[in-house]
Amino acid sequence: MERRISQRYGPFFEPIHSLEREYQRTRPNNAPRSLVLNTGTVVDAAGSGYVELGKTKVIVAVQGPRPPIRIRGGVENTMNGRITCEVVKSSFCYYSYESTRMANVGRGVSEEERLLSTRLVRVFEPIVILDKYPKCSIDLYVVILEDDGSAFAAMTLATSLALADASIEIISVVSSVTVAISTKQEYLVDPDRTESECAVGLITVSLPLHAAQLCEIQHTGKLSIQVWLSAVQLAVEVAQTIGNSMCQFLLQEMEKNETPSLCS
Amino acid sequence: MDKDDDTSIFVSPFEQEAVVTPSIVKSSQFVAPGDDILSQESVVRGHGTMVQGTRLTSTVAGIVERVNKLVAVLPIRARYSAEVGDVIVGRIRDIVSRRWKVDVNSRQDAVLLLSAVNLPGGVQRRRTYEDELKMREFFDQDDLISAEVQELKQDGLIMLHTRSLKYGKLENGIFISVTPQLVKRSKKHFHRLSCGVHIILGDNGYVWIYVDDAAYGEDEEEANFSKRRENDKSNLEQRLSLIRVRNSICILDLYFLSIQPETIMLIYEETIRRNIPVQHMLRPDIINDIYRTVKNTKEM
Amino acid sequence: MYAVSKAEKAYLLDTIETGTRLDGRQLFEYRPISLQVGVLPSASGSSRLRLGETEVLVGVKVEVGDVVESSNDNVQLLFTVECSGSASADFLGREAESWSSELQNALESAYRAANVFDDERLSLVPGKFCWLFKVDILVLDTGGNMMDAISMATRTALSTTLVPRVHIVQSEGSFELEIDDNPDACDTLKVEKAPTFLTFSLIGNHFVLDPSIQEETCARGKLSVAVDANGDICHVYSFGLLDAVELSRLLTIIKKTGKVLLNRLDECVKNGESS
Amino acid sequence: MQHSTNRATAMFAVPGMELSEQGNFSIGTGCYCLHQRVYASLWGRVSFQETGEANSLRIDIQPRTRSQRSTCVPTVGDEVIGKVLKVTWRAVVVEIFAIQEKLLCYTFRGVVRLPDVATTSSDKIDLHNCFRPGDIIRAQVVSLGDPQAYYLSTSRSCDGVIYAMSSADPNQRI
Repeated sequence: MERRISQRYGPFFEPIHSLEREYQRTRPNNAPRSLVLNTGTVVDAAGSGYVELGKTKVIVAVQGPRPPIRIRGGVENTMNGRITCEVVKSSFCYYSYESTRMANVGRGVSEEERLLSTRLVRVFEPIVILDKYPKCSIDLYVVILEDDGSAFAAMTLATSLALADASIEIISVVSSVTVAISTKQEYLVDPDRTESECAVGLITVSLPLHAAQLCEIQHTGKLSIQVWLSAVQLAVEVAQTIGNSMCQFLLQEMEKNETPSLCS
Repeated sequence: MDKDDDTSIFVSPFEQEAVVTPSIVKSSQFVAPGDDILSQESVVRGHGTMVQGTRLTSTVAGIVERVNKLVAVLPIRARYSAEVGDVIVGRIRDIVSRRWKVDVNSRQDAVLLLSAVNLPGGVQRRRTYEDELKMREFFDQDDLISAEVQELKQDGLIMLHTRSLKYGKLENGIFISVTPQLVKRSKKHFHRLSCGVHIILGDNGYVWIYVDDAAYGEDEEEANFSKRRENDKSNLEQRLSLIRVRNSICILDLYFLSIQPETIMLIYEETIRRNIPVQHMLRPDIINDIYRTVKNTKEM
Repeated sequence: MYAVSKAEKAYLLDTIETGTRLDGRQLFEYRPISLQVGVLPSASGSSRLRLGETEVLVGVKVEVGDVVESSNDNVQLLFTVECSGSASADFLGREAESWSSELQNALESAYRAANVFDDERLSLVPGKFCWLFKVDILVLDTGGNMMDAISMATRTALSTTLVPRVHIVQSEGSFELEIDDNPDACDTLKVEKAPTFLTFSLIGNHFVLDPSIQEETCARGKLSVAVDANGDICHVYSFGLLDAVELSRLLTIIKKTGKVLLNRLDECVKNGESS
Repeated sequence: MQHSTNRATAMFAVPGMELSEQGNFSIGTGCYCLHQRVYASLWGRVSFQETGEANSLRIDIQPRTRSQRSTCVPTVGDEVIGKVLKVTWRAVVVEIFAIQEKLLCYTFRGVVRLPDVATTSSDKIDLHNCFRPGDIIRAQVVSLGDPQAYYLSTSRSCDGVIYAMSSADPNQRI
């Protein structure tokens, strides 16, 4: 990895194929990177979650349910609850030359951030039981501290944790995973940045844990239907294991917290 | 799935005919904006006209109408302009204290006061504070209602009322919006077509196509509602004829033909006669065909 | 925002339950499509497409541009989606931006994945000059399902695009491009590989193809898939809770319908040009 | 889900976890019912309470409270405590900061309108004599109101001003 960093400095990108030749995946194809979960990281927010997927680090804070703060000019007279989202990529979230080109330095909301926030809202709109929060808005603030691939999956996981932490009623925690299909037709679970860039196909699947349903699928790249379906299948399986470990984490947190009070 | 290079769908025949209208205007003629209407002495300027020096010119594209000395131009395609007594179909846009704001396809939203609605059960009493809290239960946002224009205020504000059993919330049907000028003002707006489908032709160009609840001979009781819905579900035939009526009205609107129960049924029966399935009714080639035959059989 | 009352929504759901839609269509049926090509004389290729009430206008401008960032592509595609404020009140202010960036992003990703212009004839000076196709998309009217309308219109506009023949003159290490003097000496683009989108709305428990704006408002989810003529998937985006088992069934439908749709589009353009 | 099967009587729940088959259970806070099964919708402790009827238990989830403040939202019928912000002739604007003794993370805007102040002779009351900005009042939510504010009522006998800054005020309890 160190070599990669030094090599990627410079006025030009190196061609992707040479990158791929040097790159070696150090873990099994179907294993996600080490997962670090935490809740309650942001004290001021109603709830917050922090997720590390390898080097990808995402922090999500939930504010609300609260009366909507009118940012938009038009008065919206809806009685329904709603979710808003703001995604910010930190200016240091890429560790290479790209940071100057792609990261959002002194600009407004970039195109990518806007797309990520619409996607995140769409994932959680059917998940949050909005009927219980009429007239309120639930605001998600996402900061991508470091993006080493699979940032959206990490965002989804962190938002699930944050919503659970904020005691907002949701029908299930949402798990998410990205699967890349390499040029050699290998399925790489939870790819890092290099793998995502070299991949011929990149699928992100988000799913709730309580039923055999999917919240969101995003796929880029050209694949045949059979390959695509089996990749989705794999993604669903991995996402379920990640989701289960997330549940385990939440239960353990709970036990840790509750034990003293039980004794007294 | 159908593709057609035919551009006729973009240009309705009416517009083509309009081109050949001479710009020297005789009585009851089509005028374009800026056309001279007439230079007779002592006329009263009406809507859609303007005095430029000594000439009277039109400000809209439409048909000249004269009532004694009053000269007005009725625009062919415009927003709805209300008159007292009109029956309209409207959509609740907003609820503010003691009144609903209703979208009636007009220049501004109409107003329906809480005191201008029938209370459930038909009791006559002063509207209480509790009624005000329950306004959303009567008509919620986005709900469709039928109502009558009660009053026009000085500034053009339309006041509605639903103080009759035939007006109120619309359920169990399809909504479609057409050019308001195509709906003639008439005594009757609630029609039962010969195919068993009911329609409300709102003067504002909003049309509601529905199955009449009363046709089942039942009271408006909540218990029956679910049962009736079950019945409807199985009644695919009825749904299809509702859709056929909807598509017939679409065709009439597309060709700028007057929308009346007779004309709707003309199209309706023509499509039945030709065995055109409902889903093909809006195909450009078929629309054209139907239009030609219908036009031949009856000058509309 | 398009408004639908609760009663209307209930009726729509019930009707879809019986396998018909409110305009009489079957669940997997497109609305009538009318297509015009060559509507913009100053563009290199253009099309205007009407899908039900949705109407889009697409113009393609061909330019020669410098290669950026050592890519080996012969062609660079630049999509701009403009949602006209007259089409819908949703297109005012920030909403318009998120709409257009979403549509733009999906198109870009699908065309990149499909590798549409992998054509030897389009080669200029590799690593130095490349073709720049600027695709400007204007949404004139929204009647639901903009994605499909836009992708179909884009494909037809590109298929009618004329690319001038260019001679490359090499002199002392630098390249010069000379456009053929004969203005008729143009190549048409090959767009066999270009994908088209097929969009489903999830209403109740049913998927419906090519949703109208009313259906979109009542929907609780969406599935948008870009397929090419071979039936390969180039882009997928879905949201809303959907059953995992439905996916494979839908994909076979998508594959079949996509093929038919693309054939019809090609036919249509061919016939349109001959007449 | 593997985790859900053997945890029908789990102490703690995670959103989406299956709690039990719907049978003799009734749904309390923090759970919902889907396809005849009861699922959790909050992260917290599960409690089973007897409802009094035979063989019937009510499932509740006590949300895990990290801070002192809760993220509830007012619903119709809730008893709320708020601070008077503004008094006009027709209504009192209140900032709700607690629901049923629970402090809230976020304050909500509420309005006590003239007819809701007292059950009797509401048209004779001068609101300025009853409320002052800064007073703390207890009230009941009667309606979700308009998009700007919840509608509150102080007509019950236990409602009204419960704390006022200045003793000189005629703190009439309505």
